[in-house]
Amino acid sequence: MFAEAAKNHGYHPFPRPVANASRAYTNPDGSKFGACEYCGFCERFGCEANAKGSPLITVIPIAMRNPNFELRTNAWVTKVLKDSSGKKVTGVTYTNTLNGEEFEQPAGMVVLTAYAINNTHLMLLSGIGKPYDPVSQTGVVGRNYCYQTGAAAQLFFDGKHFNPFMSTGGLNVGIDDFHYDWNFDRAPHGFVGGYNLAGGMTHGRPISYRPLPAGTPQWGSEWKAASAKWYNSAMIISSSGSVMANRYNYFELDPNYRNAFGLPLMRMTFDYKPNEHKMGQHAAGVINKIAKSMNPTMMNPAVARTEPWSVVPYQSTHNTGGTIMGTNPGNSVVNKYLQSWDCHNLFVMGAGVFPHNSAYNPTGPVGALAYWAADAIKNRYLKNPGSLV
Amino acid sequence: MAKVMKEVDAVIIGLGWTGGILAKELAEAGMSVVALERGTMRDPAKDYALPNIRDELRYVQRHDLMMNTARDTLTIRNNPSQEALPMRKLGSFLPGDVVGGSAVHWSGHTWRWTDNEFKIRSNYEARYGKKFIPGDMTIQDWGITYAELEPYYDKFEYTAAVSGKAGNIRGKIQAGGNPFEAPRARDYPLPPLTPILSSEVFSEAARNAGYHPFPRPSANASRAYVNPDGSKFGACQYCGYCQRFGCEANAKGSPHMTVIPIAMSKPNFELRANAWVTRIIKDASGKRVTGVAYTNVLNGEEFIQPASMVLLTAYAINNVHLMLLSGIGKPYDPVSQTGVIGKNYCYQTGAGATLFFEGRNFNPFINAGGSNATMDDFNINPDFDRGQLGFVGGYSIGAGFNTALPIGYRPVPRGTPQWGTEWKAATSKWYQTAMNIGASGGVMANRYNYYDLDPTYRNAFGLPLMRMTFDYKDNEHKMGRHAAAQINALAKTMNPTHLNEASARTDPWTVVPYQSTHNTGGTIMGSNPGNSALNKYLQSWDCHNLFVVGANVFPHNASYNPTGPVGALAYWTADAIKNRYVKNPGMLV
Amino acid sequence: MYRKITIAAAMLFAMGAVHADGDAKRGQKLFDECVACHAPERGATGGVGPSLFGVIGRKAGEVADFRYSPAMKRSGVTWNERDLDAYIEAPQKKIPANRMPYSGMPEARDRADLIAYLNATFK
Amino acid sequence: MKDIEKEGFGRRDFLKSAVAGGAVAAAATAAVVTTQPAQAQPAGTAASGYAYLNLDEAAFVEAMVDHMVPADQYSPKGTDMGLAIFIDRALAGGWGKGERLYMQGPWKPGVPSQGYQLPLTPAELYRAGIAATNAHCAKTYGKTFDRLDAKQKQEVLIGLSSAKITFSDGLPVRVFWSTVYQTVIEGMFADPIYGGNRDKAGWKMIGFPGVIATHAQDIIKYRDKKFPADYTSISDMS
Repeated sequence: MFAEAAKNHGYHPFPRPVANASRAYTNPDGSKFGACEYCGFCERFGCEANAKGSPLITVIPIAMRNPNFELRTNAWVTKVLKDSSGKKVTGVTYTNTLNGEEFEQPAGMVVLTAYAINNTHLMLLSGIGKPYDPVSQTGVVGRNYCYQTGAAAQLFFDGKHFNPFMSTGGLNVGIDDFHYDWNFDRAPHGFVGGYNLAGGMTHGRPISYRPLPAGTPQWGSEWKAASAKWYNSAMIISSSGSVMANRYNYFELDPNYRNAFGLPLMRMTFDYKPNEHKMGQHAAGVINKIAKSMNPTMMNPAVARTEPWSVVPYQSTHNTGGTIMGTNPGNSVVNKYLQSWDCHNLFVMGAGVFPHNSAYNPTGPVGALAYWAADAIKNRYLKNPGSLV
Repeated sequence: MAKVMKEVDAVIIGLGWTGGILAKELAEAGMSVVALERGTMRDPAKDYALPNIRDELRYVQRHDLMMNTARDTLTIRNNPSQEALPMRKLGSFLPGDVVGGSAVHWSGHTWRWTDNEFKIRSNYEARYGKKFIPGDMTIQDWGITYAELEPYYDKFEYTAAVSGKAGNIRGKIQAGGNPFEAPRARDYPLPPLTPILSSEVFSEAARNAGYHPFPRPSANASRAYVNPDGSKFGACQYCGYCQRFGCEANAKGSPHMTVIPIAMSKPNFELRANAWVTRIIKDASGKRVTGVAYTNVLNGEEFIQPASMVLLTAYAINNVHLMLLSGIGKPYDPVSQTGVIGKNYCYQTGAGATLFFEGRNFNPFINAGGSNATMDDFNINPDFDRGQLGFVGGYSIGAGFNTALPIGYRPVPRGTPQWGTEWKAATSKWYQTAMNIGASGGVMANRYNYYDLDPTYRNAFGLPLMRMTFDYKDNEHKMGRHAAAQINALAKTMNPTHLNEASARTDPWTVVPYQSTHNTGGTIMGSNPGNSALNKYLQSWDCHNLFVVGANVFPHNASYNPTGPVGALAYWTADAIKNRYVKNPGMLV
Repeated sequence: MYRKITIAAAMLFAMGAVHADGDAKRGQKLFDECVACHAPERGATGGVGPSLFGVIGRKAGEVADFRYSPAMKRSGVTWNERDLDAYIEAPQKKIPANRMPYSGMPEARDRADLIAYLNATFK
Repeated sequence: MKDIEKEGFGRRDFLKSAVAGGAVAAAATAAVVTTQPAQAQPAGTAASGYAYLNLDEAAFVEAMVDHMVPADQYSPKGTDMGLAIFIDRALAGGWGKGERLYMQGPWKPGVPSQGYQLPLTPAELYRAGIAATNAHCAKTYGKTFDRLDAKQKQEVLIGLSSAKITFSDGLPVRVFWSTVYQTVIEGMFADPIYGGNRDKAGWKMIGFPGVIATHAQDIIKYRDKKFPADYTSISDMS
């Protein structure tokens, strides 16, 4: 329904690419996938049908079959160690969380792949690279933290059966006309970046998803009637918008609070800026236009996120930046091969290397950059350890 | 910025027995009083009602009425050379965490500590010579006498509905009571609890061996009773759910059904529950306190409560912790043996034997908190000569049941397998047919048993945890061996089918199994500021408008449970404040 | 034969005692066993037990603001003197699994005096 | 079939015991002969289905509790007493999540007298311990614990309780064993509202009467006599 309405508006709907195997599949490494069951229990869950592209069923088992590879679980790394010159790393210290014992693992090379937030935290805790200071705008570690923004409308179609419980992680159709279409002129709207729109289901799990027209009471028979009536006959059109890096959105170590290892917590300072507010308003406008054109029985219109960013409701796990890549050590933490400018035998992966966040989900480039860095290490670094740039 | 509340005459930190008594006494004297209790308010009719109070898993294993170690705890070690680590979960001792404090879940044992304790050093030096007391044993006289305290013991016993049998009324020995006890003005308010079979069988054996068994005095009302303040007690139901539980029959002497409701009936008294005091505030001179800082644990908001007098009554451990956190008094250092805050921490030792009698029915699940007979022949019996034995202090031996709930109590002869049909057979056979004989021994103060602030670990408010350094010393090992020998000898005269023999606790003190919630010392009372934190009126030598009440004032720990003197001293201090301090604020000594 | 008669007589006597006028004054002293949970004041609330005003002749489990056990509410008992006497003698025997933490008053004469006091005071 | 599975014990056990005529009530305990007639298991007393244990862990716990608490004249077997359900709920609940544990580092093993020092909640400790025990069983016997015969299970439990078995991943065996043993005992003797001690079978085994406990008259009346227990739990009075 969304695709048709979008087409009528001259937009270019296409199915969202997603790592849920539409058919049984064996990947080039020989890892076998079952076909997606459209079970509606995708994000937040492990996949019982081996249909969701996860490292658990692809690259990790292959690594573990290799005698020169060893996996140690329950091993919490608390520090990356530098040599006296500070120009090289020598290994890591970690704690076995089964009994609190501490270990040191020396290594010729350290690869930091512990999710964007933890990568930045560990760089700060290990004192590798100059921490970013927003006042003097000096330092790089912690710089350019970005997140995701968005808006969504709920459309209610009396009598329609959407069967929301039948869905995958990405059963929607999207349009990029306000994102990668360079003809989309931003001048009159005054914002950098873009957003894509998507229509369809995310999931139908009832504790969190019971779409109700705004103003429906929160309990009682009227509430129950509305829940029963609209659960199956509502759909969503949502936007996912990029967030541009900002001088005052950054990571650093917290002066007061500590984690279960007595180490300082990382402090995140973030809010949506006018750029995101403007983009959000634009996106809400387009969503509502398309939605109205589908003449739903009722509609909760999309509204831009202009309130301060709140940690409370779930929004997205696309935390980017903090250990950004770049062309020179002055403005970035790692070079184009994700190699630390400070210690040439330290590589840092993950969305933390993104200088800003786009409308798209981050895992595509994150995966690609991992292979890219792996090649650089295998083909060039090992032969001649040193800065690759 | 913390919100500053209206000033009051007195602020009370912690509302258990001591806080409750002072709240009532000072509120009745017309003073404006605010009590700050970190725990929640609980109501016997709702929280301790049948059947949900009868839940051993919740109240005994999961410590529902006790301190939450996720929020605040101590670090512990056996000696100063060890690195102290956090007590990550409750075990050895169980401080309370509700309005009514530990006195909600206590068993009720109420003793009168006598001049045997108050003048311990001079007694031993006079009888056994100066060198009898080892150099590191830092016991000292308390600076108070039994005669001074007797009327206040009486007041606490009659308030808390203590059932017992006097052994000495005004010098005349009474049959059936404790012949060695100091003279009492009158008998207990209530006759002793109905003796259970195990305590009777023990008493008979003890008498045959020439000892003097008597019913243990305990604040479990043997009959319905109305105390002098008009608080009404039901009769004890011997339900077997006393220790660790609130009493649903209003039969156990606790502050939440005696002194606290009376204080709360006064307009000039205000209780704030969920109020966690983080610091006592001193004035610039450091000679007076001006009030306290506390956090409302419902929302994390911080407050200052100004007061012309501060009463620290938050259980022994927390009292010392707050003195250290507030920097009141010089912290004790074991190396230089200077300072007083944290000095003389003591605990409890003991030994126990389990006797199995094929075919007997002890019905262990039928008991009150104080269902024991006990004897003092190795404690305050003047003829008990320690000369050859070489230890200071004494122990009492007793038998009976205070709890026999099945998760915690399933006696089986040593060597029984831990699982399988043979284990089930033994558990089923011996649960009803076993009884214990146990000794509770005093612990003498020692140079290396003390409190201070931990350098590493912090509580939920970011404040340093208190560090406890404690181990049993040679004195306690000798006493324990002596006690174990007496128990085993007596047990053998009762020729049980099997006997799990008693043995002394000579391994390092461990925080793991429950042993006792009798943590004493840390801000001890004394006759001069050089060797004590408080004077005989429990008034701080450093700030005359700060009074600290609880077992933390004891310079050493005796074999007796601490609540008798703790309650009496609360009334004693209340009188000193009402009759002398408020009229002429300043040092009372 | 002889034995049977005396037993019957004893039963009758015991039954009879219940209705003879107990000594209400002595009953007040016995009420001490109950006052810790049943406040004597009319309409008292918040106690471990419900107010006993008007208990004689009332159906069990009827005081509005008291949380009775299901056993008490389902008991269908009306507090006439005979049922009250049986309940006070052995609460768990008369209404098993009720929530009153009281083991019972064994002496028939005590119960009679107590019931007389309830009759005189809580009407 | 699905609805039937909801009542009574765990899925597998329901079928077995239904056929065997309700072994639970028929066991005449040595301590006290219960007078109740053999009833079918009242429906809905313990919902089956685990909230915390995965498939391997459920198999381990069921095998362990049935080995430690076998069916005999003293009580039904562990799973029939609901011990596995008790353990699962305890691990999924506040205790399992370590709600009262001080979980601040730094972490040091310390000495035994300093008590529990692991950076693990009871639930995490259980999970790691079962995995490590199964690894030991796979190495020693070629299969997981639940598939061992009685003799092998006995060897493993003795190895755990005596700490002769050590885990390669550094998890201290003694701490795992004492936590496991505690949950079995609690499951047997806690009030049935927690899922274990089903039909008060644990209390009946030792003659512990339960919650009414108004015994003021009973001390003299039953001096040195067997107390005729009418086993009552919290749910019986709620």
